[in-house]
Amino acid sequence: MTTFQWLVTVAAVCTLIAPEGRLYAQNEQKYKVFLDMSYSGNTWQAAAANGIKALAATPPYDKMIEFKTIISGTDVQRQISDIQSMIAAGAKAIILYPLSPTALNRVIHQACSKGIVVFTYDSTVTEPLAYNVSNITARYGANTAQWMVNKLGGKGEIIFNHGVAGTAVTKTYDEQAYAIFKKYPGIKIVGDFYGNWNDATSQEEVSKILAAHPNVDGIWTVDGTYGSLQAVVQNRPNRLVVIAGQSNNGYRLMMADPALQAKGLQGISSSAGPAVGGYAFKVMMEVLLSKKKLTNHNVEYPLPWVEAKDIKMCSGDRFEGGCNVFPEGKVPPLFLDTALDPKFLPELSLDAVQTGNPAAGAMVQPLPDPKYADNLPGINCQECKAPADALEPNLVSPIPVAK
Amino acid sequence: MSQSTRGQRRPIPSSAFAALLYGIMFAIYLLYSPSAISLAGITDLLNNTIVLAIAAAGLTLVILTAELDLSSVGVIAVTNVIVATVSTKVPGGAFITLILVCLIGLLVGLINGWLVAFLGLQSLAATLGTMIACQGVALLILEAPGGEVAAFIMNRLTDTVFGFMPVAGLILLLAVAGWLLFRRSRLGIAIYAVGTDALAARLSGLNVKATKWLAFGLAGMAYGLAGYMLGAQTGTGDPRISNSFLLYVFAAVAIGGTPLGGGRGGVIGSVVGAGILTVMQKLLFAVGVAEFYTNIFNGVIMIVAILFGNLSAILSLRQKATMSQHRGGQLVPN
Amino acid sequence: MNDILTRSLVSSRTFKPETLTALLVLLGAVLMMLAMKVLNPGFGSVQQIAAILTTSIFLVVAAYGQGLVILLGGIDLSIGVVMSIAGMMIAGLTNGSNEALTWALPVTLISCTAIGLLNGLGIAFLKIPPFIMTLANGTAFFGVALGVTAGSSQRTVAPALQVLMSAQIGGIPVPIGLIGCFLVAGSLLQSRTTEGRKLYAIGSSLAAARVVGLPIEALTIAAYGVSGLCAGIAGLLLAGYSSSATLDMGDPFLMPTIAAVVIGGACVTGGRGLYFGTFAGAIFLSALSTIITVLSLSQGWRNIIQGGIIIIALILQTKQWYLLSIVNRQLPGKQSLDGVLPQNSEV
Amino acid sequence: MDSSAPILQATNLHKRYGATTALDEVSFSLYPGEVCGLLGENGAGKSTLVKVLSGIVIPDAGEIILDRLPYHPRNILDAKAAGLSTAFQELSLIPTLSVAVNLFLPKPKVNALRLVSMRSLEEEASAILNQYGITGVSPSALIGDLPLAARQRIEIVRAMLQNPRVLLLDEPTAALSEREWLFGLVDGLIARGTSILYVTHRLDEVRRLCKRCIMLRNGKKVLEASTAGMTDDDVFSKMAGRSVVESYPVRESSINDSAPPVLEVRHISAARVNEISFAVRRGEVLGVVALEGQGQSALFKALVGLTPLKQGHLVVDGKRVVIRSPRAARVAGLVLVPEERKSEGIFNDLSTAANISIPIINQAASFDFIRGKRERRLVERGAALVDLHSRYLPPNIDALSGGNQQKAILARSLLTEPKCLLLFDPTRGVDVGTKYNIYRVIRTFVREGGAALFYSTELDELVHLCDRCIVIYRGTVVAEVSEKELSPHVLLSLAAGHASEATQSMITANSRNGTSR
Repeated sequence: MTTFQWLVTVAAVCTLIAPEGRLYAQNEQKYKVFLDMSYSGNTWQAAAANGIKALAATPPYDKMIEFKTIISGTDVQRQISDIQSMIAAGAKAIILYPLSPTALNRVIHQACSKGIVVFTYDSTVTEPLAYNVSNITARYGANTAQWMVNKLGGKGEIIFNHGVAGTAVTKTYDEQAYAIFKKYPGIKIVGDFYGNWNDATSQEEVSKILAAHPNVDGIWTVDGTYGSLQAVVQNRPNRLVVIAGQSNNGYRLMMADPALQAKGLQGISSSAGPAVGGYAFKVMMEVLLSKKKLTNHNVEYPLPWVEAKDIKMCSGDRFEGGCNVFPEGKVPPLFLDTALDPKFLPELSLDAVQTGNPAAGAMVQPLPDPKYADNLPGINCQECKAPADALEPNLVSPIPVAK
Repeated sequence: MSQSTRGQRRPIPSSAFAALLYGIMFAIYLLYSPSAISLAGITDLLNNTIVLAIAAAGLTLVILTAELDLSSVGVIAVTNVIVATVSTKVPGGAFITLILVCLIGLLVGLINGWLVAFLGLQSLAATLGTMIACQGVALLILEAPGGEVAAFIMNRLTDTVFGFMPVAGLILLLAVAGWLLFRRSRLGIAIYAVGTDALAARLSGLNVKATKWLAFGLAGMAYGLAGYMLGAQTGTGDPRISNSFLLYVFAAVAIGGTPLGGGRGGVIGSVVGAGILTVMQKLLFAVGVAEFYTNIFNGVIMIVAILFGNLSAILSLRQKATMSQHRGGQLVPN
Repeated sequence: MNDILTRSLVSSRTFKPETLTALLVLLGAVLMMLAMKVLNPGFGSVQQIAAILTTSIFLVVAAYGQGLVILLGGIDLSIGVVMSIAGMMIAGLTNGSNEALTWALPVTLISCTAIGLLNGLGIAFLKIPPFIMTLANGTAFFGVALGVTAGSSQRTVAPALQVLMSAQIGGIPVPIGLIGCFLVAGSLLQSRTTEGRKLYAIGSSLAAARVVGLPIEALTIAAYGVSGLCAGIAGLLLAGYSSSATLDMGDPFLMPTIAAVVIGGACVTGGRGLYFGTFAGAIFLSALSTIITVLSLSQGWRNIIQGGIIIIALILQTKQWYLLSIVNRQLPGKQSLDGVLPQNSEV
Repeated sequence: MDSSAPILQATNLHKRYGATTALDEVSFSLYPGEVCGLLGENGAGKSTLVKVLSGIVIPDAGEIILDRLPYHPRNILDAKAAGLSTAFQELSLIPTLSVAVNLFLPKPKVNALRLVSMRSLEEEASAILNQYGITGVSPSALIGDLPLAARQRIEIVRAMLQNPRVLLLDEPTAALSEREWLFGLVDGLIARGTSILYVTHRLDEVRRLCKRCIMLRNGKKVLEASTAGMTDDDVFSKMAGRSVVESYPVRESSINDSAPPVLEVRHISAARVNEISFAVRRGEVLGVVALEGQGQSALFKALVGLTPLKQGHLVVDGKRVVIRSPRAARVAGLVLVPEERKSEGIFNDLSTAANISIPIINQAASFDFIRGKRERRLVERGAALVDLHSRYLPPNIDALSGGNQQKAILARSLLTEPKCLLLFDPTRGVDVGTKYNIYRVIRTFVREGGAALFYSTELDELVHLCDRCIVIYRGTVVAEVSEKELSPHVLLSLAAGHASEATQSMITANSRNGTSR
C-alpha cells in the first residue's frame, strides 16, 4: 500500500469511531465519577475495585453518577496523565489508589482547585485538599508486633516479611514493628525479606529462611500471610508458628483449625482490608452530595482485628450474625474476608466483591460519622506532627520486658 | 537517518513514519478532546512525555552502538531521590543538583560502558546488574517516597516561558537540536560506525571500546537528566521506578525506528516514539477506552506502531530493488 | 596425561565451552551454600537444600522457553503474564476439583502455548521485533485476563496440583524429581533432536539458515510456542505450590529468566547456550536470593549485593575464556589445525 | 634518504592464537620506493602480518623498526602516526556512512564548534575522488549503496590519502575489475618514494608491480626472492608446499543428451533478472560469465527461491517445478553454494560436522533424536567426497581456513544428493590447493550424473572447467559460448557487452583472434 492509501484507511477508521466518542457529551446532569486504580492484578486491588464498582452501581447512586474505571498501571507518570485527563473530561469526583504519597500532589491540587472531590483509599497523599481514607494510621505494625511478642512470651526467633520496598506503608509499619521487637532482647529477627505483598513470593522466601533457620517461632507479615504460613506447614508440618497478618479466608480457616492450633499455630488476622475502598467511596459520595462535611482530610478506617477465638463460620453469602469466614471451597484461600464489612458496607455481597456487580435489592445505606486519623508527616500531611506515641500499640497492652 | 540528503535519493527515515503516526494519533485525540489544543493541555502532554523521551534518547545512543542498556530505571531512581533530598538543602540547589545528577548518571553509564566495552560482558546482563544495584542505592538514600524538590525545579521546569513555550517543549527542542549537532560530531559519527560494523570501525582507526564507553556514559547522563525531570514533574523522590517504565523506554526507541541491531535510527525517532506512547494513554482515555481494555489496546497499538514503521523498510526495499545490485564478482583474465 | 585431558576438553563435541561455564556457575551456587553453612551452622540438611531447590523449579522451567527463544536471538517478555494466566486458568477451570484437571490441564497448557505461538507468528511473519511483539502481546493478554477474572482468581486450585508440589516419592520431593526430569528432557530436546540442532543453526546465522532451507518461520513460531508452554507449566506449578493464583504472581519471574539464561553462558544474539547452563543459572539465582534473604540487610543493600554478584559472575565468565585458551596453549604444535584462527582473536 | 637502508624492518615476528602459530619467526625488510609482494595461500599468515604491522594485532615476540625507530603500534592510529597505512582486504568502510565521511575516518575535519561540516567534507572528498580518478561516485552516497568495486577503490584511496611512507595493500584487487587504475596509482607512489607491501595471491600482479617478493606458508617465511626468473610452477609449489604442480582436472565430456536436461530455465524474470532461459544438461558444467553487477547474483538467488520469480518457470528433469524457497529448491534437487561464505554459508557457532549435516540431519535421527554414530558416518561420507580431513570435523567451523570452510559447504551440498549444483564463485578467497580440489569435486559430481551451474570471477576457471558458458549482461543472457570457443578473450569481450548483438560468427572470429588453448 502506498502512504496515501494508508492515510485514507486511517482517516476512514477515524470517521468510523468518531461518533462514539461523544460519550461524555450526554448525561450532563449526572455526576462524572472516576476510579483510578494503579495496580491491577492482585487479589487486594481487585476486591477493593470490585467493591467500589458494585457500590457505584447500587441504587440510588447508579442513577446519579456516571462511573468509569481507569487502570493506570504502576508508572506514576501515567497516573498523573490519567488524572489530568479526568480533570479535562469534567470529573466531579475522583477516587484513586495513589502510587506515591507526594508525587501526585500537584495534579490532585489542580483537580481540587477546580472543585473536584478527590479521595484516596488505603494509600494516602499529603495534599491537604484531598481526602485520605485509610488505616495506615491505625498502628498495624505496633499492634501486631506487640501481639506476637505477647504470644511468644517475649522471646523467640522470628521472620520479618516486609511489604514492598520503597513504599510509605512498608516504611511506616516496619518502623513500628521494629520498635516493638527491639524492646524485647529475647526476640531475634533471623531473616527478613520483601514479600511484595505476594503470597507466592512470600512462600518461597519463608521456605528458604526455614532451611537456614529451622527453629523459627514466629512470622510477622503485612500481606503474603497465607503463603508464609503455607511454607511453614509444608516444611515443618509438626511445629507451627505465631503469625500476624492478613485476612485471607484460607488463613483464617487455618487459624481457627484446632488441629493446627495444637501444633502451635497462633494467628492474628488484621491488616488493611479491601473494604476501605468501598468505605472511601461511600464517604466521597456523601461529601459530593453535600450530605456530610469533613472537618479533617484524614479519615481512619478501623483496623480489622480478628483472633482465632473470634472466627465464626458463615453459612450464606454475607457476614451476618457476626460470622467472618467462609467455608473452604466457597471462596479461594486467598479471598480477603476484609473485602466485606457488615458494619459500614452492608450493601456488598460476596458476589459483589468478586464480580463488581451490585447485590440484588441493595440500597446504599448512610454512614455514621467518620473517625478522623492521626497525622503522619510525609504520609498524610506535609507540615504536621505525628502523635508522640505513634510507635506504641493501642489495641494490645505490652507485656513487661524480661530481664 | 541518512548522513546526507544530497546525492542519491534516500529511503524515508522511519522516524518520519513515527512522526506521521504521532500526528494521526494526536489528531484523533483532538477530535475527542478539543481542549487538549490549549496551552495548558499541550504543556501537560509535554510534561508527561519528557521523562520518557529523555530516557529513550539516552537509550538510543547505546542501541546505536549495537548494545542494550537496562540501567535507565536504576539511574532514574537514584537521581530522582537525589533531586528530592539535595535540591532544597543547598543554595542554588536547582543548578547544583542538575550538575550532580548528570555526574551520577555519567558515572553509572561509564561503569556500564567499562563492563561492556572493556571487560567484554554482555550488555543486557551487565546493565541488569547495575540496574538492580542502582535501585538499591536509591533505596538507601530514600527509604520511601518523599523528600522535597526545590520549588524552582518543580514550578519553572513544568511551566511555560515567553508565554507560549512549555519548558518541557523547549528542553525537548534543545535535546533534538543537540542531537542534530552531536550527529555531526566525531563521536556521533563514530557511534553510527561502531554500531554498523565494529570490525570495520576498528580497522578505520576508530576506538570501538572508547566509543561504546562514551555512548554508555552519555546515555547515563540522559537518564540522570530524566530522573531530574521526573523530580520536577512529581515534586518528590521515589526510590521505585516501575519496570513497566523500562519497557516503555525500549518501546519508545523501537517505535521511533531504531532497530536493536544498531547503526540505524536516531534520537529524534525515539523522542517521537515516547510521544506516541504518551499520547496513546491520552487517546485511549479520550476515546473512552477504560479498565482492562486499556491494556489490550496498549498492546495492539504498540504492534500497529511497529508495523507502521516497517512501512519505511518496505518502501526502501522497493527502492533498493530498482537501484543497482551491490554485490558481484568481477572478471579477471589470466 | 595432561594432553589427553586437554585434548578431550577442546575437541570433544560434547564438551563445549558452555558446559564449563555452566559447571562454574553451579560451583558458584555451591560456594554460596557453603557460605550459608558458615553463617549458620544449623544449615545444610538434605531437607533444607531440597526446600531451596524446590523454590527454583519455576525459574528452571520458565527459563527453558526463554533459553530457546534467546538461542534464536529473540527474547520473550510475556513469560510473567503467561505464568499468571496459567495459574488463573487452572484455578478457574478446576475450581478445586481434581476430576476437572483431566481437561483443564490440557486446555490451560494449550492456551498458554497459543499465546506463545501468537508471539511467534508476529515475529516470523509480520517481522515485528521480538522485544515489542512479546511485550505488546503480554500486555494485551494481561488485559484480557483482567477482563475475564477481574484481577484475581475467585476459585481454588485443584488439590492434586497442591499435593504434587508438596509430596515426596521415596524420600525425594516431587518437585526435585520434576526438576531432574525437566533438565534431562529439556537438554535432550535442545541438544539432541534435529529441531534443536536447527534452532542452533538459525540462531547462529539466519542468512545461512535461509540458504540451506531450514524451516525458519516454523521453528521460530515453535520456539515461542514452547516458551509459552513452559511458562504455562511454570504457572501451573506455582499455582499448585502456593495453592492460589493471582494475576501478578508471574511478574517476579520475568527478569530472572533472562538473567538465568545469560548467566548460564548463552549469547543474547543467539546460536550459543545450553539448557544445562540455563539450569545452572537458575540454581545460582535461587542460591543468591537465599543467601541475600538470610543476610538480613536493608533492601538497598540486598539490591546492591545482588546486582554486584550478577556482574561478578559475568566477569568471571569472561575470564573463563582465558582459562580455556591457556588450556588450548598446552596442545602440542602439530595438533594445531592449519589456518586455524579464532575469528574474534584475529581481528 | 639513504636508499639502501630499509624503511621497515621486522625481525622474528611471532604470533600464536591458542594452538595455532600464525606467524613463526618472520623477518623481512622493506626498502624505500619499492613494491614488495607478499604471497601465500589463505591462512598462511599474510593477513596476520598485515594486522601486526597495522597495529591491529600485537605480536607475541619480535621487533619492528620503522624509519630507524622502534615501532610498536598498539592500534591503527599509532601506525598512521608513524607513517604506515593500510587498505584492508575486509574493507574497513562503514556501510551506513557516506563516502566523504568514510574517506576521512577516523578523524574527519571539524570546525570551530568541533562539528563535522558535511558540505566542506563532501567538497574535499569530491576533489580527492577526482584526483584519484574515481568517477561516478557521489561523495554523499552511502558506502552501502555502492558496488563492491567502488568500495574497494575508496578503501585504497583512503589508505593513500595519508601520504604514508609505508603502504600496505591487502589483496587490493579482490573486487576490482580495472586493475590498471590501481597499478597507475602504485607507480605514482613509488615515484614519490613510498614503500608498498603488496599482498596478493595473483602472480601476474606480482610480476607487474614487484621487483621482489616474500612468501609465507603456515606462518613461516619460505621464500624471499626477486620476481625475475620465477616460474609459476615454482611459486605454486612453494606456496602449497607440494612438489607436484596441481592442474585442472581433465575435462572428459560426460554430457548425457539422451535424458532431459537436469535444469531448464524458461523465460524467468525477477528483480535484476530479465527473461533468462537456458538449460543445464546431465553431466554438464554450465559456466556463467558476467562482469560484476549484471544480475548473476539475483539469478542464482531466484533459482533457489531466495527472491521471488516475477515470471517464467523452472523444469527439473523434465518436470515443471514451483520453487518458492530454498527448501523447495532442495526438494527439487537444486542446491546453492552461496556467494558470501561468512554470512550465508557457514553457521559459525556450530562444529564443522554439524555444518555439514544440517540439511539432512533428519536422516541421522530416529524418532527425531540425533544418533551420534549415524551422523558421524554421514558427515564422514560427505567429508570424503571433498577430501576434508576428519580432524577438521569436531571443532567450530570458524576455526577453519576459508578453503576448508568452503569444502565443508560443498560436502553439505553434495550430501543432499542434488541434481544440479548452483555454485556462485566457490573459489573466491580459497587457497590454490583447495581450488583444484574443488574443481575435481565438481567434475566428479557431473561425471557421476549430476549437473552444475558455475559462476566465477576468474575467467581461467570458467575456460578450463566448463563445458559451455552463457554470458549475462544487464540481467539477460546475451551469448552462449560452446566448449570449443571458450577463451578468456571471447568471454571478456562478450561480458563487457561489446558483442551484445553478437552473432555466432563474431564469437568465432573473436575466439580465433584470442589465445584459445
